[in-house]
Amino acid sequence: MTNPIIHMEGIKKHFGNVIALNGVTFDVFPGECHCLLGDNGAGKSTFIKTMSGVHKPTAGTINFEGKPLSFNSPRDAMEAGIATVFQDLAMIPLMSVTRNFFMGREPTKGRGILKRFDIDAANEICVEKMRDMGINLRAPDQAVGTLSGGERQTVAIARAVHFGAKVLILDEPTSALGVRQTSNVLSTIARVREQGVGVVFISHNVRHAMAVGDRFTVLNRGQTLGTASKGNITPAELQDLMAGGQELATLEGSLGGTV
Amino acid sequence: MTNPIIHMEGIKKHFGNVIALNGVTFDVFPGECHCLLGDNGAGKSTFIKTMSGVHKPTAGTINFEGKPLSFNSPRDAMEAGIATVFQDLAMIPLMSVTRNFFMGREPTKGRGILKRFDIDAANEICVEKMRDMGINLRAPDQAVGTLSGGERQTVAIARAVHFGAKVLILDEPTSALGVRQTSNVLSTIARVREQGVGVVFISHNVRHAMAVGDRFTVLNRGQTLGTASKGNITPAELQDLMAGGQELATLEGSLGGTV
Amino acid sequence: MLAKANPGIDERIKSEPFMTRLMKRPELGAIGGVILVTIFFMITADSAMFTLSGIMNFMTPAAQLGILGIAAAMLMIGGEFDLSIGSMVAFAGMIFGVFTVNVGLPLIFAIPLTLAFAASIGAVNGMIVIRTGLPSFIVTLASLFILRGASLVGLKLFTDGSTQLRGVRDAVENDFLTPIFSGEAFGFVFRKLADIGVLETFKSGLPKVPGVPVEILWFIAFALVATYILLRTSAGNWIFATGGDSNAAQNSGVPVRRVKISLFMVTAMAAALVAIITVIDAGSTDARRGFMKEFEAIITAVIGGCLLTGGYGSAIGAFFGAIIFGMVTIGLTYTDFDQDWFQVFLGGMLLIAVVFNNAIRKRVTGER
Amino acid sequence: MLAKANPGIDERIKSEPFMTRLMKRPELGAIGGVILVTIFFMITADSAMFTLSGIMNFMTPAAQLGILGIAAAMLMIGGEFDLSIGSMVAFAGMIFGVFTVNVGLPLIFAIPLTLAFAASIGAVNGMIVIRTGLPSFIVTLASLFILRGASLVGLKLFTDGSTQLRGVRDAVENDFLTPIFSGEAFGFVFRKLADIGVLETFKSGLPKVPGVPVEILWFIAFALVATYILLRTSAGNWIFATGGDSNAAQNSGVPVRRVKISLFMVTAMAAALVAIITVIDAGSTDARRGFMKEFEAIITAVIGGCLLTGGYGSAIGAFFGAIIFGMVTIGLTYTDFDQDWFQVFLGGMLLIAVVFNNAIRKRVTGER
Amino acid sequence: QDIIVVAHGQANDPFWSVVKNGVEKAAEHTGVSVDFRSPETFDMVAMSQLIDAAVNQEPDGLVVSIPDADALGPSIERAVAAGIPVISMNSGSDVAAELGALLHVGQSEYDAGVAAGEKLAAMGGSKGICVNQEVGNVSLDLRCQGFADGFGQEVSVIPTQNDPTEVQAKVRAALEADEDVDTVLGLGASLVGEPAVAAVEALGRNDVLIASFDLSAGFLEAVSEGKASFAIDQQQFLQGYLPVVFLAMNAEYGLVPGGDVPSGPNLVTQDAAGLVIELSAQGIR
Ligand SMILES: Nc1ncnc2c1ncn2[C@@H]1O[C@H](COP(=O)(O)OP(=O)(O)OP(=O)(O)O)[C@@H](O)[C@H]1O
Ligand SMILES: Nc1ncnc2c1ncn2[C@@H]1O[C@H](COP(=O)(O)OP(=O)(O)OP(=O)(O)O)[C@@H](O)[C@H]1O
Ligand SMILES: [Mg+2]
Ligand SMILES: [Mg+2]
Repeated sequence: MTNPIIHMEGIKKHFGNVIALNGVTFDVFPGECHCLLGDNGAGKSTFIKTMSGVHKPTAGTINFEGKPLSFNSPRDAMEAGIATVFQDLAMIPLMSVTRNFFMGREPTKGRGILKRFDIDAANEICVEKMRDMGINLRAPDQAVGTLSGGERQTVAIARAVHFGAKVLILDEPTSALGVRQTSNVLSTIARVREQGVGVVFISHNVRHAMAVGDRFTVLNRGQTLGTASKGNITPAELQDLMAGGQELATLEGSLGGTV
Repeated sequence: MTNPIIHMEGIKKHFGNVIALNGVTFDVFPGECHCLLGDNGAGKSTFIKTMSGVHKPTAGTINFEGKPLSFNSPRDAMEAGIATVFQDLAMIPLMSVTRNFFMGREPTKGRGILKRFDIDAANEICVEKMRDMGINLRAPDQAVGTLSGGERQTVAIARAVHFGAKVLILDEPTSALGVRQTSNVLSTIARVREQGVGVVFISHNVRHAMAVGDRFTVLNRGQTLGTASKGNITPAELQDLMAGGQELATLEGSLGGTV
Repeated sequence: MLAKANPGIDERIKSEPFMTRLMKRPELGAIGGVILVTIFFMITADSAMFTLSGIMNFMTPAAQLGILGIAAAMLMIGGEFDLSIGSMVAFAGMIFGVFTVNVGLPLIFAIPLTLAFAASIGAVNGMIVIRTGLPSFIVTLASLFILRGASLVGLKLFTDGSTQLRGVRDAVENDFLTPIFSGEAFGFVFRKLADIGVLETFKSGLPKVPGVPVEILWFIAFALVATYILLRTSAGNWIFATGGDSNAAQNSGVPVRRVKISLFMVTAMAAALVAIITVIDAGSTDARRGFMKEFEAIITAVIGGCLLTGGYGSAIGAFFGAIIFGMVTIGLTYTDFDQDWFQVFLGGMLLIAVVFNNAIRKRVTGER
Repeated sequence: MLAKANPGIDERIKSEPFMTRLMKRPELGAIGGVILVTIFFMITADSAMFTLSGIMNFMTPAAQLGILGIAAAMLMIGGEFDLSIGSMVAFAGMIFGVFTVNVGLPLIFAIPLTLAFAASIGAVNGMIVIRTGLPSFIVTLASLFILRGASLVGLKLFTDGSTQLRGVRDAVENDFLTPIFSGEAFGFVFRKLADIGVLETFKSGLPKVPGVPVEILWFIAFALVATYILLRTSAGNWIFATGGDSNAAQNSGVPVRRVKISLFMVTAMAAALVAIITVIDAGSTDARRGFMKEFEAIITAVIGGCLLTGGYGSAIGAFFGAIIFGMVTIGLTYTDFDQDWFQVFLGGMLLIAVVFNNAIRKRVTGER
Repeated sequence: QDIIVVAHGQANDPFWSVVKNGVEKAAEHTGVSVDFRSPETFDMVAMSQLIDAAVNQEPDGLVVSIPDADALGPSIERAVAAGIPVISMNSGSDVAAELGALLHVGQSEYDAGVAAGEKLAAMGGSKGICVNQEVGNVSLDLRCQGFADGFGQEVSVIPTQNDPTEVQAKVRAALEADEDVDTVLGLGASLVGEPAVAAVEALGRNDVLIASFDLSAGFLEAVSEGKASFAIDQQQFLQGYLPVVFLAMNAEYGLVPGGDVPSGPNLVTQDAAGLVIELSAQGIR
């Protein structure tokens, strides 16, 4: 295997007196999909936020392409080629779909003081990328705030895929998606992975994780429970780990093996 | 069968020039779980918002316990015994978990001008109900804005279950939940249904729907595709309907039958 | 049951000293500013400032401002502004003057009527905000102008052309309610203390400080009641919810409209209370009363930690905010600084006090 | 490719008349108010108001206010306030007066220096807001006091004790840049038109309107540039994003700090521009220049449809907002209403104009 | 006939409301129609625009106050150029003729300040404060300057806002901070004079001289009771009344007085105060 794109070692993160991460080690190689799994509140979102420059870790080191690096802002991380779909999506409800899509990285035309936002091109790209994900936008200038939950999530994913040059981080990207959109997203992950992009995929759905993941790291209460490669672990084992080893409530109807 | 608690007939809803619902008919009986399924943007959230008094339908009638009724505000609907988990959760990030839990329906002690919010009792109930759902709160006075996505969703569900007297509406309640929490929510649905509460359950997960649903109504582009009872439909058929009859992207890895 | 509510120790929580926990409360942040400002004036100002009489002297305007500021803070927590507070002071003062002087009503009728009048105007403000969906900023701005203009027109009407209405003190002098709304309270205590030599006296033997100005008591009482309402009642929960996200609050069953209208009414009544107190004290009212007070009230609330976007803040914060503001405005007169620099100092001190509050709060709560 | 961007007809969209689509734009809502106010004054005011010279007369204050209002609108869209705009007008005026009169610099140096000075103060405001995380309301409030005080102190210093600095007109009279910043433009056109009898003249034969006051041209130019920036450039997108949710914007890679600081600088420079124009026009400056202008600028932006919470609004809206405000304040003097009622009318007209804007917008966009 | 008055003080300012009452009385007496206008705050730029607006209406006469000749000059000259007769009042006596005004009715603020200062010095004042409720308003600044010059002893300016409670607290603070201060001059009777009297009373000092510009019934009562020394009256009713009458005469018969009319200063002391109270309460003095 080549060297990891990102290697994070012993990451700790405290919020005031709350300990959200207590020493997590994690890496992503190019062309692999590394799944980050764990119970609610395990610290997954906090962890990927330190990876994408939103939080500064309280302790621990980050190596990006072999060099120690500390991102001062998400913009730095983005410029290094890391694109993220945050769990809260990081969208501005009052702005149009296109403007959200290109927020921070607008395509321009003209030059000098006439350099301007190329709205037409942007609209076109945006509609197209959304259609690729299975959403037919009524109009690219619709405000994001009036989109349905799944439509909104799709915008965030399409945006990240469009800009994710080296690493693509997806925090529960399929949570609000319909079946069609979900399968599109999963196949998109498979596609970008083949192009050599490293993917970090967070999910609570064991089936989704097993479908696209190459390695699986499970967090529990701010700490790593361990990492397993595909084939070394069964869905049922993985599910047990994700639930923190605790018993699942039994259902009179049958949920089959995996939730 | 008894009479439906809510019967909605020919509901239309327009936003300016956007047609979100174009004549939807739907009912819920006491003690049943009626699943509302459909693609992203199909109009599910819009529909249940007209049911819970947030939107006024552009056209159509609502019968509640046999009488035509029109809710002027969500408070009216709540007082009639309808509790809702909205897709956006309707939480105030800056307020504590307990205050969010009881927002609008605070337990009080004392009387006259000394009637006051009984914080201690509220904290206790809140921590307990959250634990029932599988979340151990650090402290009930933590701000909801600092909770993880799944923790936050659990607050909304626990709240609705606590106050849902006759009808419980859940708009994608398990989208951000871990496996343990999900199975708790599903078993909770099964439990309240047995107590005679009518449940409206929206999900994109066919397995979850099949596990607790008694009837399934599928929406597509603002219209009803039809209603089926449990046993009359296979998961694969249901999934096809939910995707709007369109092809699913194929994955090189295997997603098995159902996403 | 109790064991359940305190589910033992969670390894994911660091223990936290008591002081830290205390300082996290938004209402206590503003105390830092008060202490800082006090130290500053201890060093620079004439010692007269911190004698009993000096303290009463800067607390009186602080109290009047604070009553408005606490109301403004509650309204801001509820997500709205009221720019008509200052004009309302003038308008309610005019109404009150007319009731007492021109109509000759006793206070027992004049005061409730004035408050009711003010409350109804507040309700109209609130109703317009809710009906039209316009920002309260612009709606109450219109009220600012309208009430200010109406005070002028009204005063001229009721005084045959003057902008000052006089004779209120004479009209209410013997009313049994007057001592509650004007002058000093606890006078007998202070006389007693002066007799036994604890308090400084004039040559006549009367104490230099005849008592606690009633507005200070109103101020403290209002701060306590407002804090109680905000933190300990359902109404308080609704106010925070409404300001935090009125849509989410509405969807969770909070009667958002009722909350907002009530808050506008409370704000208007607070303005009317200040009007009543100052009009009885001064014995007169004029068309310029309360000028710019809406602005100062909002400043007070913001110094006290309220967010302009709503949903966050405290009444106790506004309480200390008013004291900071009062101390800085009056305090500089006690110093030797060239008074031309007054506004520079006022701005500088405000900034330092607020930055200091904030720094303390950040230090103790950790980064966000 | 084009077919893809317009994916044919969607059965879930009703067709929408062109007018409706037009009216949905926030910038066009404010036009409704302008039309309403115009009709009102057509009926009630002296016919002189809508002669050419009458229009120039109310457009001049509208333009000065509008330059501030557009800057304030941009800043509000970016999620911040600047309460020091008015004081900045006084302070920049003082600086400019000192440069031209005391130092004797020609405008080619004095103007850039004044603008740079203002911009650096704006940058300091922005930096404090970002560093401390305090609301800009309180930070710029401190600047309001500090700059206002500094203007007073500075004026006294540079004029040996007066609060008025005079002689600017004499100092810049012959400067080649003066016509760009003061007086009327296109004078020759107007003289021509007067000669051929198209324009009314005074008895002396000079046209009643000697040209278009330059501030009106600056106003229009600034509105166009601001609109272009907001709607057609990356910077504009960043401004909306920053104001809409600065956290989300930051996480999406928008350089939020840079955007905010730039906006504070633009606002300060707009205030300096107004200061330069009015100081050259008036020939003097004093310590009360620009008093309350921060307030009026925010009003202008809000009338024009900006949200106080940020992320929504337009420069063209503020443009019309300024015209509404200018028309109402000056227009009332053309009517027969008693001056005592002025404020009542001002408030009433503002409310009606804004309610009307809003009603139109709601009608055409359907309920939210 | 139409006459327009443009003043720099607002209609709700007690001082200017008396001017406005004078204007209205004159309108009533002469039968002309008069409009009184003023900017929202002390704002020279806005005021010059109001004058321009008035000129556009081509009235038969224009009355203006001129607190800043530089800023208002061009607008006034434009009025004169348009053939509108202009009379200035209140402030601007030194520049009125230059700008083309027919005459000036008023008092020099500076001279009034000097008169007050001299009188207070003569009454035994040794260290004074000048309480200014609107710092930066040039005419008020001039009053303080005149006071300082006429008083001849140390004078410091206390800036305050428009709130009687605050003024009272500040006067009290100034007196407490420096026991040597024995003279208080207020620049407005109801806003500063009355609270100053209350502050001195609360301190129990009877050696403090209090005087104030302009009149208010409350302050006059204090003067007549001996709690305050005097009020400086510039009889501003006349500043509103006379120019309107003059312009009406001018429009009808072409009659106009040959020179400036001084309307003050007139010091109202203890013996005169009682007589003035009623008139003051009616907004005439
Ligand atoms: N700003 C903050 N202040 C205090 N506590 C925080 C903050 N952010 C997160 N936490 C806490 O840290 C823990 C980890 O949160 P995080 O969002 O990383 O969980 P997660 O693994 O993403 O969970 P989920 O699957 O529910 O999204 C949670 O218990 C949360 O309450
Ligand atoms: N306020 C609004 N204004 C305009 N269009 C709206 C508004 N609210 C919803 N819509 C549109 O109506 C359609 C239905 O939205 P809705 O939220 O009901 O979908 P949904 O079925 O809940 O989808 P999801 O599964 O993604 O949550 C969407 O296409 C959305 O864009
Ligand atoms: Mg998460
Ligand atoms: Mg939905």
